[in-house]
Amino acid sequence: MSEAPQPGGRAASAPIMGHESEPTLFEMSVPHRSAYQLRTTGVPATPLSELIPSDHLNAEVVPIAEVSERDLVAHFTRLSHRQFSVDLGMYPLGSCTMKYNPKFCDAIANDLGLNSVHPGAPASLSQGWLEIFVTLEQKLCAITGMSAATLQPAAGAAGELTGLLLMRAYHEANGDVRRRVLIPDSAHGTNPASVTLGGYEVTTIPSNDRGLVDLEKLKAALGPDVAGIMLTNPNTVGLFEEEIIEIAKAVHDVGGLLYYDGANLNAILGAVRPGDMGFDIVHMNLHKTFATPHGGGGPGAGPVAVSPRLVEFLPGPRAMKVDDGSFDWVTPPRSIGRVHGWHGNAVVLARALAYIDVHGGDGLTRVAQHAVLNANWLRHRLRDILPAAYDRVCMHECTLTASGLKAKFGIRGLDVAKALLEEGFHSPTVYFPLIVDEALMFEPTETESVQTLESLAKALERIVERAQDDPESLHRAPQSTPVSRVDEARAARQLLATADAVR
Amino acid sequence: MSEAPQPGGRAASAPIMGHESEPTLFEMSVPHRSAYQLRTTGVPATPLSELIPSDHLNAEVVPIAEVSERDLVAHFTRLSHRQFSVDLGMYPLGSCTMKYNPKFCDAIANDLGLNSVHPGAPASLSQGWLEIFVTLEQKLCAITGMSAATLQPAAGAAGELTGLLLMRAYHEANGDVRRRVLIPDSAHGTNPASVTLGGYEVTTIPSNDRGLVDLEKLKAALGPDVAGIMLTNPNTVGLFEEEIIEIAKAVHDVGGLLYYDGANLNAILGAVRPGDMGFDIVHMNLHKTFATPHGGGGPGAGPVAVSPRLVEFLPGPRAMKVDDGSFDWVTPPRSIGRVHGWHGNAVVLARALAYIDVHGGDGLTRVAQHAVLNANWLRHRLRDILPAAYDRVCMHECTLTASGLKAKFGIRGLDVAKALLEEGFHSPTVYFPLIVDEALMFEPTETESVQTLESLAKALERIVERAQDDPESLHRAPQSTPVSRVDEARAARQLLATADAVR
Amino acid sequence: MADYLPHTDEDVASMLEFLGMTSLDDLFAHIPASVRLAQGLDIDDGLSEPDVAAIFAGYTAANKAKTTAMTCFAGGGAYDHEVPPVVKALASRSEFVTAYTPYQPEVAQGVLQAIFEYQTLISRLSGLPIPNASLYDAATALVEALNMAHGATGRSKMVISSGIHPHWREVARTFAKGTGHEIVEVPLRNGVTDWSSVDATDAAAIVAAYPNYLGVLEDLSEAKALATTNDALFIVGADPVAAGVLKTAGQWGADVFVGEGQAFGTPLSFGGPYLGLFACTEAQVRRLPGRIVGETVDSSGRKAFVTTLRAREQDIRREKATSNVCTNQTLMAVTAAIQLGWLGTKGLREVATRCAQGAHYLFDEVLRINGVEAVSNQPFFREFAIRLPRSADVVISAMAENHVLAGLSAGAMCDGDDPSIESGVDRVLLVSVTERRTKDELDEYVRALREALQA
Amino acid sequence: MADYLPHTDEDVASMLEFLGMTSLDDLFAHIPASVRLAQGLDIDDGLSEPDVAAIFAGYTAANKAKTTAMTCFAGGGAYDHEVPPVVKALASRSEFVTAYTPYQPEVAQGVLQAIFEYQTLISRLSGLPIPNASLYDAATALVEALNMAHGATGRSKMVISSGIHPHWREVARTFAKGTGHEIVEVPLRNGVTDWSSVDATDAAAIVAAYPNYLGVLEDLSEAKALATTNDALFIVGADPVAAGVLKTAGQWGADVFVGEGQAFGTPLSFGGPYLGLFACTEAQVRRLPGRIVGETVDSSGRKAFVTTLRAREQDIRREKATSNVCTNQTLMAVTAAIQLGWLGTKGLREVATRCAQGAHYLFDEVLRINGVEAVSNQPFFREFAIRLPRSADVVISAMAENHVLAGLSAGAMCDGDDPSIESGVDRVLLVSVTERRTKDELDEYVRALREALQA
Ligand SMILES: Cc1ncc(COP(=O)(O)O)c(C=O)c1O
Ligand SMILES: Cc1ncc(COP(=O)(O)O)c(C=O)c1O
Repeated sequence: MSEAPQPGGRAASAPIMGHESEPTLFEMSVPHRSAYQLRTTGVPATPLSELIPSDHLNAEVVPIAEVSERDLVAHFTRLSHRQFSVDLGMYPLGSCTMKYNPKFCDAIANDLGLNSVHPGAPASLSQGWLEIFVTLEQKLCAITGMSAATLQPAAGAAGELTGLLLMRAYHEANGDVRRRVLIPDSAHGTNPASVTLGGYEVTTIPSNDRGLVDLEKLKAALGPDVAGIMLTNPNTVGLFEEEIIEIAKAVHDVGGLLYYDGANLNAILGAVRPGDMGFDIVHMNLHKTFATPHGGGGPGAGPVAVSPRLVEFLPGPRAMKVDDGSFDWVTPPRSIGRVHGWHGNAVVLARALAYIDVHGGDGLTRVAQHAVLNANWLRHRLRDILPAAYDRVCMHECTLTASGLKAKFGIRGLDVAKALLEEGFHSPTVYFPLIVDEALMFEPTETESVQTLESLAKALERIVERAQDDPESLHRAPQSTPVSRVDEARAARQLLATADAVR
Repeated sequence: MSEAPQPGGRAASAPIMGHESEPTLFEMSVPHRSAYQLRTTGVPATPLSELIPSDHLNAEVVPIAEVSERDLVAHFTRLSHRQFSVDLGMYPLGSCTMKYNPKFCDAIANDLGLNSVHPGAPASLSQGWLEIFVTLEQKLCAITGMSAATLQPAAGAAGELTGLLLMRAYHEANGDVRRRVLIPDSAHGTNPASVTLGGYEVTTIPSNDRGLVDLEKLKAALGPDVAGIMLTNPNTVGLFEEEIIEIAKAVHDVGGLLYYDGANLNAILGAVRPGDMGFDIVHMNLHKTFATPHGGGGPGAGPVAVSPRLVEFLPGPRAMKVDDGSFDWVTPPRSIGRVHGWHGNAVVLARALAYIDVHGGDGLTRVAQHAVLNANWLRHRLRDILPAAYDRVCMHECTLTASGLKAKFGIRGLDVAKALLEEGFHSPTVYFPLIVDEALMFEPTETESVQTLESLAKALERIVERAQDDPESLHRAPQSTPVSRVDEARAARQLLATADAVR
Repeated sequence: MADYLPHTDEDVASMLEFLGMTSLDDLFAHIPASVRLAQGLDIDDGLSEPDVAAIFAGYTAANKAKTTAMTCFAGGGAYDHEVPPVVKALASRSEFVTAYTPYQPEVAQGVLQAIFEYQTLISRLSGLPIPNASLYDAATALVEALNMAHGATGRSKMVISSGIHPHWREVARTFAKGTGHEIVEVPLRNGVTDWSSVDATDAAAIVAAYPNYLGVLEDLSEAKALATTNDALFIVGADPVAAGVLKTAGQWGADVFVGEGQAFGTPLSFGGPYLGLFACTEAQVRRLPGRIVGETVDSSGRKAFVTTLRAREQDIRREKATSNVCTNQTLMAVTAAIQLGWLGTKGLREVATRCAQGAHYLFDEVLRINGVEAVSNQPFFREFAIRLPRSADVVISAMAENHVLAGLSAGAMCDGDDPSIESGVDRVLLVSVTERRTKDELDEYVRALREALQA
Repeated sequence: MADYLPHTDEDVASMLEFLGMTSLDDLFAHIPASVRLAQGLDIDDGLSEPDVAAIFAGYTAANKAKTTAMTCFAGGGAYDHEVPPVVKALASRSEFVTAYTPYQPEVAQGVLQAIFEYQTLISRLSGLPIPNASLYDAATALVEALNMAHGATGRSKMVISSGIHPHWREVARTFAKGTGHEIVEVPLRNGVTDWSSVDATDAAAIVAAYPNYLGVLEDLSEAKALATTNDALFIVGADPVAAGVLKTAGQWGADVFVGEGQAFGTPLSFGGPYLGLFACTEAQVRRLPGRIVGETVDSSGRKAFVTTLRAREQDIRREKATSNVCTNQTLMAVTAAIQLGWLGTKGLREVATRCAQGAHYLFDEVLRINGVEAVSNQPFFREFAIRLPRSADVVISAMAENHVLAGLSAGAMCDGDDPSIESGVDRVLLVSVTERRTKDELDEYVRALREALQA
């Protein structure tokens, strides 16, 4: 049925009808066609040439795309039909906490009383926003066991770097120069990358055979030049660092600080708080734990909460309740300065507060309990076909391994992941963490029902049967998707990053 | 990959992933699961048994469905991926005017300032709504050349019946009893059905070989017992009744009235007005001409506009501007009474007004011009593979015939329609009007680009090639859709209208 | 110039050339010149969307009764229920909104299955096995039911309790002019239908309301008996929310159920689009008005849904069709399925219960105000009628000053006297309470009413 | 108790049983008791959605500056542009909103193609061939550009015009503490960067703004020359809307373009989520921060899109990655592609032109008020700075009484003195005009300003 992409296009590109590629906006474009409508302003339409010197004006017209509103709608609606999403089905992507995001929070985000406020409006004219910030900060501190927080970081990685700069400011304030930050080998890539940008060197701590930080090796790596350690607990394998108290003591003993990577916070809400474990700095991924939909890659928010000794260094300005009971912007005395152009991803912050308010302390505790219950149920349900890398009680996610399938049938974790797409489920996280061979990391989250988990398990059983009966078909999977396996090597070999790149 | 429907379900039911059936809400239901959240009211929670006598209380619990919000969202999102729509692609369904509906009109419809008003609120508290009604009525009259209108009918058919009751009231007021209403054999089914409900007998007027009302046969059918005639012009074949003036005169000469079925109004906006053609009563399908999305079958709105002599009979109450400049409800002196429980499909009416305001008189005229241009371009483009039933200039739609394909390859219009689904286009209207053999009625509407029309033409060319090379494949079409041809006979043989029907 | 037309001038020129024409007018050349519109439409030129939005801002500002500005106690078949963001989000999916009637089931399973689920829910709430895919609204659904009764009995006498909403009865009278049905309206005494006062011989239908429009819960046994003895169809117009806790139409012995489905996810919308609910017994299936979706299989045996029993419908049966309905209210039916899915078994019961609790609390409170009396001493569900010492219209206007929409004036609804109300119709106020009303709002109502009566 | 958890008590019990456990606590038993949270979270119990909505209604009421209540003349990288319903409807499609980063391209072609289209548009607007898939915001995009310059040159001296938004400069200073970069801020004279005042030897980057944050259009040739002679990277922070009519960063010779993309379909949102724009030359592609989508084919040769050059990124390169960014602002990038598709070639020019026309009209009018003077006599685009006879903060508060958000106070933005403003920073007001402002609104601004200055 295929033919050259047509300007105007056809729904054949939507999977409901077939599997053709959708033309790009530019292929659909026709000179002089337009969709925009602007209000009548009555402002004198003085020619630009009379307002701006010609040496600033662009001699050429920058081509955008020229499509009708109808074609614009058809194009993006068809593209949306070529996209999997949480709203379509289970998305058990480990470490990403792809829970269902309440539509109620969307309604909050779309409220003009919030999202039509200019960020430069004085505090007196944006009291509602400042109160949201102050309230959220207080609740995030209650959840993490910290005493204050900055809401500016736009994502987890931004939070990490902010945290490392706080670490640096703290040590420098003590006239104390330190060189290294410790990171377990199971850590997420943003951790080491942030360490470098924070001006520190990475020392990698190996995991032990239980998938946890090797305490002895950790102690061996410690010294007066260690600024701190970055950990996530539960760690990226989904296991709780049971020796956390010893780890904290050891790091603190050499004057180092503990940084908590909050990507896995969903596992411990109401059960244990980073502050109580001895952490000094905590970032949270609001887009994971507190239900901001991931938007195909963002936006998120990565607030950073700290223990008392770090509060004075927090980025500024911070929204605070002042004496007269109103809210105002205050910059901490020894602030490291702004880490965002304005106040952070404000609307994401408002969503998170709404989510926290609906759940309350009791609901958040249930969130963690059910998330952990689901992960363990799935781990146990799958034990015979996809064993866990470390077979014991896990937290909110379980890291399974396809190494057996690889050995027996030459089926790799990637093949299982792709075949799962045909079964109507998104793939788990594959090949992460790096310490597990053929890792398949499943994070069901608390919003999936046991019936859906059972359905996932059945799908995996069918895939394992295929591994025995017809391994070839798995290497070819997926076939029922809008496109089959894509040629990643070719994409990297000849970069075509725009429609204008020479082909 | 198929398995018994799972409560919880899987995205495999969404065409993006495959072609499995989606479980019903009831198959997904699990006892005690719930999604609803209600506000805290503080109202005393007196047991129902103390408020309402037990003989009124239902001893049994009526089962609805018990699903989580997450499963509710996944279910209906997956269902939406099993549904074609205008927003996905071209929908050239003749007689239905499936044009693109501006999202701006959705925004109007969703405005709480309009849709949160109770219909029983006094006029003094709903002046905005009354002004919308008065303004819309005036503009619809300007478009149709009539002097007043009722906005109550909820759809075209309701408008037809309302119009016939007006016809009846008019004749009765003249102490004049009439029995018959004339209808061309090409008329839409709602016309004769409405005539019966209006208490009249149908006399069918055959079309001539030009696809138009046979004037001589019409005259022969006329008599003093004829209450009137129902016509749509252009007619359902998409052709303009060129002898309309003679027809009008002949009907008026016997004291009959002319009813205009406005389903095809899109063709003549700004070009010719029913009033100027001699029509006395006009219904409009706002959901066709004035861009209310069809909602999978409704809602619509079918206002009825009339000439001066019928105004006093219009349904009441009508919104009117009164002396003090405010708006109030007024019931015409000899009103036939209400035809809707409240004021009609108010929000649909507001959409239509917004659509008319954006286009204006100039824009509406272009709408008709481009709709007619598109239909003629398509007719001409396809002439070699699917000839027009009547090969001359058509209006907003063209009726083609697959009789040639049937004769040569045994391919029926239905086969072509189904194959078109695989090509990413919705089917045209098939087997209507009844007077054309193997009718394929295409109405492109003005919002489709010529590139999309060309793309449709290419798809039809491919289908005609298949008719020659592999006719069997066409009888099996469509295959790439969520389901293939459905067994309609079986559905009718054993009616399963609910999930509870015994299977 | 603002519009949504894709064609550029170049497109138009080349398309005309393809047709061998030189101007767009050529396309209309075959229309008799004498009827052509010479000077164009007498409507202003188009405005841009933001300009039109500004005009509409004026309309919305003038709608003082919007619930964002007033607390709503008006009912009468239109209720201010909670519609959560999740229901709005799902019901506004453009695949549901911009699809046509599911004529091609292969690409319409989404709408078809949603309707099938809706039908199942309406069947359960009505207690009757054969639902349809929706009608315009409750009033027109009643008319279809009367037509069904005529078809079933061959008779034309329709005996209707005046407990049926006055507007529905008026609509029935309007359409009776075409069908020639005789509409007999049975008076209420103390808010209850006085069936003894009518002669039901040769009746095609006995029509009762549950609850009736004054809110009263009548015992329908007598009406059912009347239907049985005269072998007329028993038609019950019921509040579908009541079905969450009260007896269903089917349990009362109804042959046909009609009702207003607005309560299930559709905003007040100034009266439309709403949702006409309809369900009947197996015996009447061939006379069912409008569309019905049935389950079947596709050519490869997969479960599939399709509109069925099409032979009843206007496009096939033409003048002999069971009804003329074509476009219905599918989107509202889909919305109802979503809203009911959100409420679930427990939520619907909870909503119904809270409506009753709020209404009874308010009823007790307002009766404490002197001069205010109950129109009926009979049991009620979510709505009640009170007689005031002064005109209901005046009281409504006065209470509006306090941002309370006090209810509906019976006088305005019936315009003038009506067999449903023995006397002083203009002083009768219909008050309705939903699950959204807080105790503070109810207490404020009482305060505002007191004030309005003192003034 | 309100939440979104599906499990019933029965589910939980049977799942625990399957695990051989008796309580949910057993799942946490391996956590050292000494750190377990004994008494639960110190946060109130959950409320229902409508209850929380009521709390938020209080917040929105307290936001006096919302554009629904005030006319917005504030800019500084955040603009009140038209966002039509069609863009909102498409950008809120749940497939775009609830998808994760496109790690599985076979089921992520929707987001991938939308990003590819976004990248194409940013490349055209920047005049540079290599865009990325978005960064957090303009300020952090600038930091990534500085890091790229360090990588490209091995040097650490960053020479930045103080025409760059004060917040962006502050963010650059913050992150420089980690990277050890030396930030040299070049003062403005009469609103124009005084490049002659700095020593740019050993500079890794020369950073210029176009227009600068005071609205002034500087001739960037001198900055470009400075970059060339010191073979530093030339980084231009530009207003992407300006690119609709003015020279692009590429045309000025930039190696890197950074900018704020909020103007393309994202509401003011109190500052976030916004959209960090980034594009560079081919020479820098291996140092590109963040994700980039490339076109390729699938196993059956169909066109397909995929994230590529992954070897630069943190998950693979870890401590040697070009950046630590992972989650970015994809949804805003998709929104920008939709908004730009709606504007089209002509619409973007029209918006840019109208902004300039409105700004120049208002500029001329306010200068008529005595005591009001221009901070610079140089050409400007859509925004300008004026010096008032009294405190800008006071004037902003006064004009707010007339529902006008007068602009941004330079004093507040820079908090205190800044090399961008020679004197009286606290009396400097930055005023911005978009295509949404009508002449009446501009005239009302002038009236309100006069009043504020008289008072
Ligand atoms: C363990 C871990 N740490 C850090 C991050 C980075 O967070 P973000 O993507 O919000 O920058 C992630 C995100 O995937 C993560 O899983
Ligand atoms: C020619 C014609 N007349 C009447 C109607 C009936 O209009 P409605 O479906 O709005 O009742 C239609 C709708 O398809 C039609 O095409």
